[in-house]
Amino acid sequence: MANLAAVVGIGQTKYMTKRLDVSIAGLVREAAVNALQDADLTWDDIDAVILGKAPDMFEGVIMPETYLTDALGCNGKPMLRVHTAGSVGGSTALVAASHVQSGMFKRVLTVSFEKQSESNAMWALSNPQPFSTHLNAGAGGYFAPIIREYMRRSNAPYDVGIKVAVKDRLHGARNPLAHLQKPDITMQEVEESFMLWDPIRFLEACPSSDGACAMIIANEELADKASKKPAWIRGVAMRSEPTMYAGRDEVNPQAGRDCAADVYKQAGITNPRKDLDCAEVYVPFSWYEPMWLENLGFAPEGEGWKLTMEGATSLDEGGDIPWNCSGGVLSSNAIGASGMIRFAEAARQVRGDAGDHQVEGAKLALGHAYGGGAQFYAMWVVGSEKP
Amino acid sequence: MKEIAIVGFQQSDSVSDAGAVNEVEMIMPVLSRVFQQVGINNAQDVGFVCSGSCDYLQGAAFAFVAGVDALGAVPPIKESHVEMDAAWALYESILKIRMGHADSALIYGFGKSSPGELPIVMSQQLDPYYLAPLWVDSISLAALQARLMLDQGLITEGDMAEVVSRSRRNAMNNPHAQLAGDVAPDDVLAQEMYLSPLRKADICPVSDGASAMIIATVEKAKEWGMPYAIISGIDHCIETHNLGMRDLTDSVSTRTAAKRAGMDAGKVDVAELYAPFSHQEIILTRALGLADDTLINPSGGVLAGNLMMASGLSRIGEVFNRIVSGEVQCGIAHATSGPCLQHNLVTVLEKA
Amino acid sequence: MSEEQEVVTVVKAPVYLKYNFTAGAAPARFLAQIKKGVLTGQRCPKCSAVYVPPRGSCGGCGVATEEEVVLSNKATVQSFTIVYIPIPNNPIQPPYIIANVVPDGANVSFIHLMSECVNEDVHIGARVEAVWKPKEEWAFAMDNIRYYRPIDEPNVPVDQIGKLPVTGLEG
Amino acid sequence: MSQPEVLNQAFELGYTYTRSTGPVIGRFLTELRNRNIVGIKASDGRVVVPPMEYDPNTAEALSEFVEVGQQGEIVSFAWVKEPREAHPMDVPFAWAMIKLDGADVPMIHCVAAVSEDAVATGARVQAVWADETIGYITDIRCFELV
Repeated sequence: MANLAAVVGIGQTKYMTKRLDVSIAGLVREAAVNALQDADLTWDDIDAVILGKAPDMFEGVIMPETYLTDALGCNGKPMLRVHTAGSVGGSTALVAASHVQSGMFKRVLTVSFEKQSESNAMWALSNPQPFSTHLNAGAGGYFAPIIREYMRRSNAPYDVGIKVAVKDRLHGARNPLAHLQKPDITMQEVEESFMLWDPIRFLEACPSSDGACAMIIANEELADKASKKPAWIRGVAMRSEPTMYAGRDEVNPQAGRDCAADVYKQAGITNPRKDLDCAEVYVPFSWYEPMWLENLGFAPEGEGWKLTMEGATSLDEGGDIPWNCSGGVLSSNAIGASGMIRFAEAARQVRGDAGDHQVEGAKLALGHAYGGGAQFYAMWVVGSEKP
Repeated sequence: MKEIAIVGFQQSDSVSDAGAVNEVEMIMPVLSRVFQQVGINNAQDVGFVCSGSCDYLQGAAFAFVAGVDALGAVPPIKESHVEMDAAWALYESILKIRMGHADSALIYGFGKSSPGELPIVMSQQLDPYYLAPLWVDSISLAALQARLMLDQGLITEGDMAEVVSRSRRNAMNNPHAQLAGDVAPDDVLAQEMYLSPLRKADICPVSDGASAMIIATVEKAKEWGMPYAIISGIDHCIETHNLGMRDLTDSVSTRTAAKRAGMDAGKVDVAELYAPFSHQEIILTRALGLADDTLINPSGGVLAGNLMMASGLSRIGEVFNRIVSGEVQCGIAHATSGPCLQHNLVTVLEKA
Repeated sequence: MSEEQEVVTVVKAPVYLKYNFTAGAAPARFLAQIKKGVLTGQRCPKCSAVYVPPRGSCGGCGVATEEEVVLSNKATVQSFTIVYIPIPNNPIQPPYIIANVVPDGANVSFIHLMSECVNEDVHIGARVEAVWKPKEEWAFAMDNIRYYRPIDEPNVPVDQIGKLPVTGLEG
Repeated sequence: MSQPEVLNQAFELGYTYTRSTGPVIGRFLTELRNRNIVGIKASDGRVVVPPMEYDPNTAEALSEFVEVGQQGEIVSFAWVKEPREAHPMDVPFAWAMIKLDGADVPMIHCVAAVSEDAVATGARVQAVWADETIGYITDIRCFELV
């Protein structure tokens, strides 16, 4: 049985296209210091640091944990660097939690970051290795056909993605840290935005952001004494599957379904839509909301889009299960941090500390991240009460 | 806290150029041997999988993703990845077992360093404003460290040559070694300087290969019925990145990690130290306070072959092998990452 | 303010690393065949699935694929996208279609270009065939197949995509 | 089973990164462009060159700049008789840890010298500036023996 652990501090930077005023260390540091302040702690109170980032090539710094040691007050302490795919921020939060849940640490700091402006993240990786047997058409070139297959299967109307794009930007407008601030966005504006990879329009895709996110995770004894309300970790799960295998369901990947089932079981959730108060789910392309609604069991297969269209996932429409109240990845995408932001925003909700994007009385929230070819998953459920 | 048992370890040969093999082709043979050793089918039979690798070694982003193709990860598995070295993947796996979310784990590390110019590649792990733009390679940094020790009279070139000689001779009993032979210290000293004060022999070779380990709770190890060794302690520690602010002649973080791992210097039959340069073995031996009768790097250590991202895990595996063979009762293994031993991990192993 | 007095806030850091890349055994075998104008896959000894392009293992089973299988030039569209942005370093101009195609005889799809088609007519389940570059241009490269184009054959039912034998619809 | 050929090909993985410096590194590089060298005072009073943003021992942000000399003393060195293509010099040279006058912590840079014998621990060196300084660490082209 895992030891109890809780989030006792959260720090983020403002997300924006270019943070030209800080070094890489300065960016990471800012989130970490914000988390320490939030928890009313100092560097001496931290027993270990768990850093998440992937891949190194976005900043061109190999194993950046070695250079970031001093910015993170880690000299003389354990520093563990997590390097999974797009799910890295979520994986990192889970590894950080495991430091405490294993009983081996009392209180740890976890940080993840992205300084995409140092490179051009999408194309920094586009220089193909020789003898590459795959055409490189960017992330959208990979995901758009999968979205198209979802549309075929579900018979969803063409504007579901448009609706999500608007909804998440309206959420983002409530969150001062969100990169995109579009309080006046309309369905028409999204529909008329440039088509990138049909059916993905420009405004249905996430932006490129610089930013960092940090959390402090403590054991039960310290969390009980925390200066602010802790977010208790009620379940943690991760799953991976190969990029490609015969019969793989890319639209509704088994790894996502299994991961959700695992985390729900730990948290005592039998009906996620009813039992959870909100969710922060990794949705980099708008259509992934209905797809993940089904994958995560909020709706039966083929019907996720109905929740979206009914407004069930919208804070502004008073939906019963708001998704991505922070604005989600569609409003801020600091890639290496995006997963951790989901986890942290879920924790903010159950701490009652989410400002204008707070879901009234949220007691139980899901944080979700995925990566690679939708094959790596990390999830946690956090609650306002101890399990 | 749950006791952790190592039940299996396998490594590939260290080769200077693995040639036409990609990541998955490099990993699969080692995994299939470790599965066979423990008597299981694939990664489905363990509770967690964690690996260590570095994209920049072969120059491909997310190279580790291909590694999943070697696991048999259908149905999906619990899996994670680190850089540093797979020794830290072991650490992450132990956390997972101790929190009760797995009863066993597969850990593997792999590196194909031959395609690039490794010492130059590693220069890009340095401070990106002050050092990386100068392209200070990893061998040169180690040479600065060695000179500090020589100048301060902490070591002699003869001491360094002794380390190399012992490595080459020990490696003659290591079928996976890349460099082995009956080399006397004087033979080493007769070599010309390569990057003064280092000779080529003072520097570990560039190697391709992989290694893999399976760990479990003691209950699970007993269920499998395999001989096992106990990890009685494991800890790691990092130091400042500023080389000028560290005492490079010592390894404070290694000592800290060893202390926190519960190492008792008087009770170490064997020590496998991840020392990519001969003088670093001396630094580590002293930092750990190892006694004269401790057998140091009987495998030849990484001077005999350095599988970047797997060598740290392999050190632990080498000690495991000696414990389960009955050769020794207890030992320690050390892993490192970062320039001039910045980041160090110490594992204490005991006979079950 | 003169340039001299401005504070440095941004620097350019060139990080260029050279590698001598060696293809893996499975890709090398695949590329050697495609250089001869033959599209091949590799079969999993455990589950019999045929992978193209082969990467060295069956991801599902985690075992090496050894047996080489010659695949058909004909294939089925599993899904696709119409791309409106250029691919860096690629001469092809948008809009263009990239499709996930499954060659007859294989069980997984790969992404490739489609051409000689009306973009709006492309659909899931459509039958296509490989159009090869002239023989003298063949290299160790996937793009020896210049693109896929539609052929006049009945659609493949969705539940049959990825399951056709090398003989295609007739099989 | 067809025989795999060994397919080799050279390729370059590269990108010119745009690095924002933040105020501390920016100040140092600005001074370099003006052919000055500044360090920063650590919490224990030691002067660190190049200036670190954060103190390794207390983790505090550092901000007290100190101008240091352009001459200093070699604390350690390594003789590169076969420079690599990426190295800043294409003839044999030394990497050195150099404690500049007024600094307490050595920095790493390259030292031009005719031969290894000419270099020694304790030797005095002086910064040699690039013809054009742009606000980058390579504005110090190298150090040379005094």
